[in-house]
Amino acid sequence: MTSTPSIAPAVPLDQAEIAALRERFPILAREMNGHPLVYLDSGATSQRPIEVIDAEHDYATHQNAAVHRGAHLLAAEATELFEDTRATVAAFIGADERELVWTSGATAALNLIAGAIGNASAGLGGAAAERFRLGPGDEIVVTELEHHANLIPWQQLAARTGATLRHLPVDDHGVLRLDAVDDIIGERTRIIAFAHVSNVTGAIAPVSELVALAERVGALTVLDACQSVPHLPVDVASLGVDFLVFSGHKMLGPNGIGALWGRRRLLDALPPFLTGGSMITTVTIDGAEFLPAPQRFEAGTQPVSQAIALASAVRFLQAVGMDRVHATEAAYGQRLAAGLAVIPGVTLIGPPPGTPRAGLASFDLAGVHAHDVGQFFDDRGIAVRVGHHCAQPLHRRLGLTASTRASSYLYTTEAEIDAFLEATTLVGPFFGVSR
Amino acid sequence: MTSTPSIAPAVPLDQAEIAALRERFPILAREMNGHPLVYLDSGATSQRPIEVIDAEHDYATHQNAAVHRGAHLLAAEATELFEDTRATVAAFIGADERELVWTSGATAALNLIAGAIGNASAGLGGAAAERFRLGPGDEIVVTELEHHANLIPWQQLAARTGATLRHLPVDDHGVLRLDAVDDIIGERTRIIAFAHVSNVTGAIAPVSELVALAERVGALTVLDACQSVPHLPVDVASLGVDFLVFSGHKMLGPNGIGALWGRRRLLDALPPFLTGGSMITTVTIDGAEFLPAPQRFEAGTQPVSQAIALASAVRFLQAVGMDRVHATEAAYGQRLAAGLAVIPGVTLIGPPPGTPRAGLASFDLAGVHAHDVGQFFDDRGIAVRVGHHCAQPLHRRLGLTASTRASSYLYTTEAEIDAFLEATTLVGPFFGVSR
Amino acid sequence: MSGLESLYQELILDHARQRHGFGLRDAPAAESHQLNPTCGDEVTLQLHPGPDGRLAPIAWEGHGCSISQASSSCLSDLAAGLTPSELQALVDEFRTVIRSRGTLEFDEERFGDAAAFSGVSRYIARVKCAMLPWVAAEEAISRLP
Amino acid sequence: MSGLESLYQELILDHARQRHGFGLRDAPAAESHQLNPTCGDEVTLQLHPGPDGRLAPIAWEGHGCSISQASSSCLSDLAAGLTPSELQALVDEFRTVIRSRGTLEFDEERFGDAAAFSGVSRYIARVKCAMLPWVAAEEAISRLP
Ligand SMILES: Cc1ncc(COP(=O)(O)O)c(C=O)c1O
Ligand SMILES: Cc1ncc(COP(=O)(O)O)c(C=O)c1O
Ligand code: FES
Ligand code: FES
Repeated sequence: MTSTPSIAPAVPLDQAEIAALRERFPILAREMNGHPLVYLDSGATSQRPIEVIDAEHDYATHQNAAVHRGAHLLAAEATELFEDTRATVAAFIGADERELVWTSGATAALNLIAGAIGNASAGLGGAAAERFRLGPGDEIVVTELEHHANLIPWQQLAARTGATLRHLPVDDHGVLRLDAVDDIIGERTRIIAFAHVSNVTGAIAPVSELVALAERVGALTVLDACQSVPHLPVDVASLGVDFLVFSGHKMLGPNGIGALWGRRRLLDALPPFLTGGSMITTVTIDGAEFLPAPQRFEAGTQPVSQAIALASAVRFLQAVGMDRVHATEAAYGQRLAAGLAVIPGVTLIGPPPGTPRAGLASFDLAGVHAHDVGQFFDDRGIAVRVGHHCAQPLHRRLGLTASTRASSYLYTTEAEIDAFLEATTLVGPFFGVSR
Repeated sequence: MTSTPSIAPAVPLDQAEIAALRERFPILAREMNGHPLVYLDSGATSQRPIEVIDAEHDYATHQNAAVHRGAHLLAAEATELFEDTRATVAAFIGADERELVWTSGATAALNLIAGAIGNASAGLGGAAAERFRLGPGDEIVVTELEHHANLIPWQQLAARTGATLRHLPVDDHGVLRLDAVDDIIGERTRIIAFAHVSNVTGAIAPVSELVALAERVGALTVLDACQSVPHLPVDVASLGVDFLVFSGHKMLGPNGIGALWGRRRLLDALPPFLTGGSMITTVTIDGAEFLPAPQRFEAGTQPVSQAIALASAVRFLQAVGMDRVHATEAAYGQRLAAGLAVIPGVTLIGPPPGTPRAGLASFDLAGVHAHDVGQFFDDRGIAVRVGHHCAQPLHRRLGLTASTRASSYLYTTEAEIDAFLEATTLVGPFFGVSR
Repeated sequence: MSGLESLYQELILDHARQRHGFGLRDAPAAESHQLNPTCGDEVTLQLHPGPDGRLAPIAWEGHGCSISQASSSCLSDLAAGLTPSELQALVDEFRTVIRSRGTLEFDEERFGDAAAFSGVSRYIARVKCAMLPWVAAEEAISRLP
Repeated sequence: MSGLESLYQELILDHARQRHGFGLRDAPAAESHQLNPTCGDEVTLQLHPGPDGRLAPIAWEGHGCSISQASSSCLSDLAAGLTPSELQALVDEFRTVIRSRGTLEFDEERFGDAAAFSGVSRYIARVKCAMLPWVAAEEAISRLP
């Protein structure tokens, strides 16, 4: 089901290797409420190794300057560092560096695509942009499990252009129903936007099937890779999608940076979204001409120190090996799913134990509200996420307003997974839910 | 002419105080090309004191967590820190914290305003947003000296809505011509967008005159305060504008953060620009309802560590005192202007010596291209900016493609200004420009 | 008392299970609906007239965590027999204490079972939960004819 | 030789002042216009036929820094008497050396005055200046009938 290129089974990290890795993450040594911190909220934001933290610190201390516009050496050095980061991060996803656009995060990247298509639909971008024009009769397809970041921008695009938003439904467990696909995806479909890995269910999307369908009908594909690029080997060439987005802060990097990858001929044809300095060739008071991608989409002062830190995060991940990261977390995902499924009152969301899932699991506990569940965990130093995880439509479909999610990363230990599972068995009794 | 509240003349920092301040900026101790670095490029990006650098480092090392959605203590702590930064930065510009929206920078903030008005014009935002609707016959007014960030977004808005973009011209020195105002601003004017301080000429805009005109015709005012908030005391209440933007990296803060300030009743009526997580109340697959400002405009994971660092930068500036920062730089501006004006072949851009200007000056040197000028300075360790400074229309108006700019900040010394002036006298002879 | 037990006092868990005043009634004097945007939980709350120009127990419906449910339940009891302006005064006091970050305690005489919420004020993330019905009550009061 | 003097060799400053080949002519065999987006400087460059299927000196106009002006001027001289494919080979070599970050030097036999550009390759920010007319020449070659 996964469309990642790693076929040979990689060896998961062993617990001694993980213990050594953890030394690089100072925050993991913290105590919370008198217990050692058990950080199972990496799906929301990951922690940063000292290498990444120091990369940003060193830049600010010794090299900070405005890039791309400088004649002075400080600026030339900063520009070079900055452009090297683009090559590093592009290579990490198998991309050409001219196809990687910096954004402030995945949300900004998805808004960029939807907004630029909106601009094209409003007649901006000239003849080259014609191919992106949407109007009444055209359809945009998402799935029922999308994060709001990959849903509301498309709702807004539909509202602006008169296009119709449709969705692939999920079943009672929150798993995508591919049987419905032929009713939804057809000649009118112009865009299919979906998450590579769901941040709630942990399911891995059938990328190749959806890409094949999109190709058949000539639709563009947009992959929300927020939960895959940090955790699996991702290679844009073999995925076959047209656009892909991810965020730095979920992959050991800092806040304030993310990226859009897009096929070059598409990026060069797309009108810009944000406009301003450093993305133009000629500006008169009445109009402007724009640079090719990626600069065309990078208006204004860029997140330079963040890019430098993100490149450092990428090198950290590469040193560990993404196939091993994935193997480790896949095992945690199974351990979580299997462990949760047998706890009285717990309903596991997403793929059942034994089916592939990423290293995270969400659940509902009958009779206890998710925020009370989360509070119980917090008291024991276990940091999990509770709420709708920015996926209200999915929760509504499952008859929930909120759920509890544990999400792992390469620094998570088996003992932490087990501590979480043990605590889960105690929540119902504490709140007096009889069983 | 300046519309800042400080009337009582503040005492400039003396050189001993500046020497002490410089200790806090590690990068200023660097050598460039065998000379001590003379950093006169703060108008492009400022350097950061160790307090600011460490604030971000400490957050990443000990407190990093996703804000606003956490039941766990780490997230609660991070959320509290994050919300405190909003209060700090809002207070710095005399604003209510509910009126301060985080963005990734000033460019993003200007795009937010223009984009949200574009959305309102496309019918989004319901009845409340009607007041922002633009269409053919409506006019947007900018000035001829705007930075591209405060020009192209308005060009794009005009193109999308059919409104007309007009501009207030400058004279042969690049100074705004207020005599033309009555022909340009009138009943059709809906928006007036202008820079508080020009990043090329250093001139301070006649804010109160333009605000009065806008009020007379019922137009909204948008102030690009990128070069004022870092350098002068700014108080939104006394300025009287409707929206104001600035960037963190120009005010001792990090990359990747900036802010939009807007009047609350306007922000609450404006439809969102970027959409996604953390800015909604209810989302169904077909539509979404949005939180009030500021959250409505803050989609996705926010630049938390950057906000924390920016708040630290603000405290640094407050400890020095913005009136003293301004007094110091105003003196430098005069010294630069007076010094440049007497160098053979030099044409000073902007207000003549003796008239108010910020602590920066740009010039043209007859017969030597600005990039060659910059290279000459660089060889002596002097970092200045050369080029069009993202203000092509202004340069075209002055018959230039590029100019050279020296810009100061609170850590600049008089000796540095003088080293720059001395070097300027040597450029012409080096390039064999006879005089 | 551990942190968790100071937050989830027995009284609170009891009220969360046995929700006093749960169920809306016809013809309220005023009503308010409030949503907690951080979690998506909601409450609809009604003021009904009781004897002597005083209020009947509050009627409400909604879903949410045990803190918000218990808070609604306690509030329903407390409102009974108060005048609207007395209730408003109680809302103001409740807000002051619950936002005090553990520096203030509820007066048991005045707040009865709701005094058990003292422990909540140290949990900043849960203050909104406890406040939810009180904000609704405040809005409903402002809507009274 | 100081850094600055290795960049701005006398030969370069001479060519920048006395620009060989400056001024466009009628009926070029091919033409190209290039813009350096970082500075806004431009060059328009023409290939004109010379004797024996070889090229005449390049004609060009434009504005820019002394590096770009001198580079255009030297290129104009160098092109004279070459076949288009010989010129293309020279473009490729120029690019390799100028992008070498100071690790390669120009062969004086082949590059004549343009060998003075060796110093530029250490100034990454100025490589684009030196390349500007060469990129234009490359495009013009590709447009030859
Ligand atoms: C699947 C998915 N998409 C999009 C996002 C939004 O990412 P960000 O908030 O970093 O912009 C997230 C994370 O919150 C996510 O998990
Ligand atoms: C006057 C002015 N406006 C806007 C900007 C754009 O700011 P940023 O690049 O930080 O978004 C700048 C700085 O480059 C500026 O000087
Ligand atoms: S978590 Fe929703 S009201 Fe408490
Ligand atoms: S600076 Fe423009 S070509 Fe050299």
